[in-house]
Amino acid sequence: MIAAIEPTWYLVLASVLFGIGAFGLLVRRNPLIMFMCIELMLNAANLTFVALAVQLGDINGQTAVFFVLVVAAAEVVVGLGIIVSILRRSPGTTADDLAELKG
Amino acid sequence: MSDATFLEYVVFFSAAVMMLGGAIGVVIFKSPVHAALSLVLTLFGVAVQFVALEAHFLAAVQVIVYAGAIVVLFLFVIMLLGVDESIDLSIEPIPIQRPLAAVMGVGLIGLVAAAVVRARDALVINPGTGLDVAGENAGQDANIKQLAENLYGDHVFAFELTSVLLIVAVVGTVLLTRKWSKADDDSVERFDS
Amino acid sequence: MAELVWLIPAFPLFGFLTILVFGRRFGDPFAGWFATAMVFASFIASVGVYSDLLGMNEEDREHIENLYSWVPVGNLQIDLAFLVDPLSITMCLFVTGIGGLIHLYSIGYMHGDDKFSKFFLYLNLFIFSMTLLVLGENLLVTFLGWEGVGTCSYLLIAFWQTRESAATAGKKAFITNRVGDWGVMLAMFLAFSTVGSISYSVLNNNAESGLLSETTATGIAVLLFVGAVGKSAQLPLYIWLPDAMEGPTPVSALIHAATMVTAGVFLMVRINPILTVAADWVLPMIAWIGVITALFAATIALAQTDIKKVLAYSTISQLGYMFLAIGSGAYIAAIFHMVTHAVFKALLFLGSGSVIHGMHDEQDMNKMGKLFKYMPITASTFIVGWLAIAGVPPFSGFWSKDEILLFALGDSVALYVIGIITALLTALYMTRMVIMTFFGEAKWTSFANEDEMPEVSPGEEPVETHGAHGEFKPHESPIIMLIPLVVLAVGGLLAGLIQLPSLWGVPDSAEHQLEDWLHPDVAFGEAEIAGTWADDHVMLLVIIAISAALAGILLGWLIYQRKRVKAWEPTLFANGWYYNWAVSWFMGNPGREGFEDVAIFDSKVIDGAVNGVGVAVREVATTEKKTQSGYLRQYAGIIGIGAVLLLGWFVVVRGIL
Amino acid sequence: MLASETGPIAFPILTAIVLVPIVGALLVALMPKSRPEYPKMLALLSSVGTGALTLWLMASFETGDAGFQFVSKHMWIEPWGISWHLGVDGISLFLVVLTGVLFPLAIVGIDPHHDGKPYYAWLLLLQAGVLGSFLSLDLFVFFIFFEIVLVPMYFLIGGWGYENRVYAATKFFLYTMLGSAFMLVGLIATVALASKDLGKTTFDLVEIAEGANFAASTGRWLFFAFAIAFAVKVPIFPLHTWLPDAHTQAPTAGSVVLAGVMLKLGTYGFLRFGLYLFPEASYWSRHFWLTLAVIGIIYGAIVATMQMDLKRLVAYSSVAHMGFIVLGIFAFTTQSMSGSAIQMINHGVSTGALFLLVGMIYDRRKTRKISELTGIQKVAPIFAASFMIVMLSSIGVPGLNGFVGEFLILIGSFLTARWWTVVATAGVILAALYLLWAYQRVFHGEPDEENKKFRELSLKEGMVLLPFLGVIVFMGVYPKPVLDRIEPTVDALITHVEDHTDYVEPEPIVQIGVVSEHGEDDGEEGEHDESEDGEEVEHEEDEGE
Repeated sequence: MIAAIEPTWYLVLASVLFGIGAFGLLVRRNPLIMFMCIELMLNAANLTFVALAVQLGDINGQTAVFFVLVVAAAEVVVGLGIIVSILRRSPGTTADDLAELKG
Repeated sequence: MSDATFLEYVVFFSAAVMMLGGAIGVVIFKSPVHAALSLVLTLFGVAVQFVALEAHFLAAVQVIVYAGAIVVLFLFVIMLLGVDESIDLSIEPIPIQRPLAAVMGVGLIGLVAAAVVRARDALVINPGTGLDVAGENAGQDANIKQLAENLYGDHVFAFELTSVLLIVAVVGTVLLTRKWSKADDDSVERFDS
Repeated sequence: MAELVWLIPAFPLFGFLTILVFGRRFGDPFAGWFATAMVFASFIASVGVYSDLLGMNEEDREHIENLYSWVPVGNLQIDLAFLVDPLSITMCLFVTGIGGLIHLYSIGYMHGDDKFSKFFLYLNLFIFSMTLLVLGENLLVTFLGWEGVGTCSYLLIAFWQTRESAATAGKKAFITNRVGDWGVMLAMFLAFSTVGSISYSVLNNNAESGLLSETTATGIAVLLFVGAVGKSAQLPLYIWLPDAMEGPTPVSALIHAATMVTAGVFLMVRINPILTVAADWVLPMIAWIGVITALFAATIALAQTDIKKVLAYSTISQLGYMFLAIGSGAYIAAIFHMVTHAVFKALLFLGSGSVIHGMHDEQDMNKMGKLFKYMPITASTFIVGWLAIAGVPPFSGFWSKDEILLFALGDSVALYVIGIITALLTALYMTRMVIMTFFGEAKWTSFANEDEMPEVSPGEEPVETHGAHGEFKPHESPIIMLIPLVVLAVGGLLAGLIQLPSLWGVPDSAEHQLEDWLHPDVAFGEAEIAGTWADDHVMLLVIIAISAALAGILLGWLIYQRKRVKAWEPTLFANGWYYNWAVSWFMGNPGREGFEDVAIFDSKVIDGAVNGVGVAVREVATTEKKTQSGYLRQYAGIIGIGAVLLLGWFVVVRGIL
Repeated sequence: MLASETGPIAFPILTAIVLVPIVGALLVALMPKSRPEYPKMLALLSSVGTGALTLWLMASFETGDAGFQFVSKHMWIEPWGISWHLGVDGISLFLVVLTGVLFPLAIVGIDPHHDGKPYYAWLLLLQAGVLGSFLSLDLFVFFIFFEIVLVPMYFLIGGWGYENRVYAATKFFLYTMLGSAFMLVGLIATVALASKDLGKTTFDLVEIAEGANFAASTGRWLFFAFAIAFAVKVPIFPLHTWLPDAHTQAPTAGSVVLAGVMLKLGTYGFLRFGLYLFPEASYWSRHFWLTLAVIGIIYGAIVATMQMDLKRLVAYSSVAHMGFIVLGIFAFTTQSMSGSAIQMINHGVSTGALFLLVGMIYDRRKTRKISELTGIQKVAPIFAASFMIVMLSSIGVPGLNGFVGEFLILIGSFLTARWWTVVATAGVILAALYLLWAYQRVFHGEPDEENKKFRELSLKEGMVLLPFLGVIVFMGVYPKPVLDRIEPTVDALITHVEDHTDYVEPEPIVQIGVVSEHGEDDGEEGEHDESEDGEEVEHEEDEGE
């Protein structure tokens, strides 16, 4: 018997975390911080996975979190690489400055 | 399903406060370093919730990978490029972006929360019966074993693919961030133009 | 022999093809001789068929010669077939006979032209088409010839194509004729849709046996008459014929006087049973259009100064007589006048050609005069033609015109009176022409140098060239041009013999030869004249006709030779009642503007709509493109709002989850 | 129009006809760039081969058989019932032959201004597409070929055209694509709805046409979906404005092919996929089409009169002529539809030749403006004579091919659509007006300095024009062999329409009178034929000089 706290609590908590992350993604211009906001949203998702894995008694939920972790790591690596090469070219670039990529 | 003990509530809420406080910090701190540190706070909060949910392995990985590796990576990059605090947060160049973001954030939270609360009864099925939990009829590492079996059994192919993904990511990043020689630079210039 | 009728068109076709291939090698004058030989061979074939028919009983004188199935679809079965009967053979005889003479004449007339062989190429094609026209067993074969002669007419009018006026005249002739062709085509369609055939024998038999309803007959008759009006240059479609004089003179003689323009008359005679069955306003309409055209054209001819224009209007006027005859039910008289007119009008045209030739391409009668002295043979033959057309007995024109007027009186007094007035005018303008050309004072010496003959040869080289210009004397034409003149003059004198009226002094066996010959063809439609007031007073009518002719001649003599009476030539007449001008103005101004408006409508409205759609798409895209700002955060925001709306839809509106 | 499964010969000739140009196009595309003369030879070889096959097809075609012959049917995509189904009948036979013959002439007659290799490859692919469209008896296969045609034409106009080529090519492509989009929807709907009646999904034209029974309202919607595609292709007023641009800007070979065969895809489509699939809807909407056709005849002629550009003039004359064909189709009589079928060929020959001649004028003078040309007849009489013959054929002078078709169309239409025909016949007057006026301005008169240098027809050009002139005269003088092959199919098609509607073809009753006998006098017939053939041959010799 685990998790006496109702899963609803976890889910609401995760949604709040996700909302904050999404809001941050939209308002911050520093690409690094936008990345961090994405991490927040990923964590919110992870929390739901784990909470529901317990609730539904399915280990696959936890496995999914594992994969999310791996993909997040890869994503951060590549993303930071891109950011590094952009910022090295022109320091102080914001996400809005990248609008020129639309061509 | 037994009712939650007081201690459990304490753990849940303090972890929740950690998480949300950290998250808000990420959004509002001007300095990326402060934001990264706030992120660590959130990640620890999540790890605590994992522990509370008996997902010990994931909690450990959360701390090691996220807090240990990813955030450190962020900090490396920040240090590498210098702490940039030049962006003025009070200015928003894109019109109606902030109200839009607020509406979206509130809308998401409100609607998801509403949906979750409404679906509350449907969720309470049979909690935890499918999961091996430490202490009752198994060893301390029951969760890890079960996860491992699942990972290397059902999802072994996807698991192998993640290794490929990681290698590709590493190699790609190395290529991306490499300093190009003069001749190569020309070719890059050509693509740019 | 009747089954060899295909030889009649085959000879000129062979001539056409041979000249097409070897024309340039034949050269001048052999190509002309060859073409002439082909037409005379065709004439001989016609004579052969004619004698064959003569040897048969009257009721057997009809033979259908099927060559092959031409347009067979379903129950529309059209053969390339020839109808041999007295009418078609009569036509063949005079078409090939006069055609041959004009070919012969052309050898002399066209001598030295650098398109000599091409001229005979077209002439042979014309004779081929004309024989197809008259021999056709059904409307379509006739139409084949009908369009063929129209095309040849176009080619020959525009023969000297470097002249702007010639090219325009050719085009005008073709297009005006096409208006008539519209009627002929619709007549064919109507015939097929009601009778199921466009063969003359079927149509005429139906009409004769009363199976053809009056409405249908009226429709077919009127539509074919529209075609006839175009081809035979009647009001209101006559305007092409005066312009057609831009062609070489032999062409005017052959096509625009003797043969092609009579095709409309021929067609009317060919379908006379249908005309008879048609509503009772059809024939009077034809008669009135004919007689008004006759009078109208005669007035115009009074004031023309171009020698060929006078003859052109005279042709229109005489064709009007033929339609008057048809409208009065006098089909035989129509054919009779067609034959005599073909002879004397060909004679007049060839004579005028000889004059023009002798005057070094001068056509203006104001610059002629006293030519009798210089070209006696031309002048003598021309005088025969003059007397014939003026209606002086015993020349041929008298007999045929008199016969028409007799029937016209049988029909209506008004027609007769206008006919007589026209006869008087005819005599008058022809006298004027003869005097201005051959008698009076010589007005040409002052125009003898090259500078003052401008309008005829605007190009660098003279188009009709036969030697140097400069000081010249009018001269008689070469013998090869005179032979046809003499032959035709004899014809103009004697052609009346084929249809002498029952008058005092005429032997019975010589009376009404043509009528007896053509009787099977026109028996159904021919008006009955015997017993009417007109028939009883033939002698009186003859006297009236003769006095009209003589009065005209006398008047002309007084005006132009003795100058006793002042010439009355109002500009209204000289300009053809401004009809041609009005049509040209209409076509050139409102007509052309209308066409232009349609073209502008096409490019602006219809194509504009198409391009408008393209422009609209581009406009919308340009506007919408701005939403693609490139701001990552904006995109994310829009995605987020989308997600919220979607969630809202499910949670709030649908209430599920 | 039932498919007869066995042809007189076992060799899959239709498949070969479609495949030879495709293979030719591939081989041309694979040619090395270093040998610029090879592509032309190869293209010529391939197109002559195709032409020979089509002539063989014509020779072995069985006269009097209304159904599809030489049928070749192989299942291709089983679950959807799509099969490689080819067949030829009286309506398509001569279109196939025309396509087979026109292309080699276009390849011989006109050299591209640059880049021969892709030019020939596209041309061959175009030929394959057109042939495939005419031969397909499967809706899906037909649609593929119908669409394939656009691609090479787009590149031919855009790549080898004149000053405004990109605009014209884009307009052409988008306009016809728009129509095809409707057809694709209609086609899929047809198959889906027909599968209820047939109990299986099939794209087979014959099975659907014979088996399916659409409700009137459904059938009309489907018919109009098809009809829009065909109406754009024909083109029927007011969907015609792509044509003048495409014609004017296309290279000469493109114009020849466009006018010669591609426009016929539209009218052929109406016959094969409009009337055959949806007889009820076709008959129901006939007045609509008749009216548009007549407007097109008059309107096209009027607009043609006012054109300053020779090619645009000929293009608008096509609008008028195609109007006649549509008139004939929707008059639903044996004569009018046979007339339409034969007029498709005649228009292809006449207008193809006209475009060829205009192309030659452009090559010599580098202008198509009527006002800049004058007096050409004086310097180039043979050229002018050839133009004259072709022009007279286009005007519809009897004895030449243009007349036979127009006459049959009009006489047939008069039975069922009297007043439309009366107006349409007036179009004949206008045809003379615009062509003769243009002829006068271009050929008559005294040549100026520029035009004095106009080169006379060369031997090669003469040899290319010869077949055109030969056909023009032959079809005008002796159209019977062609009509005999067309008529049974047309009859069957009308019977098909009669079966599905309350329409009864009006039969003019032949009343009493001497009905001339047919098929006799063989000896004379033969003799006359020879003389007519002779006319043709001698024409040719003259032109060749």
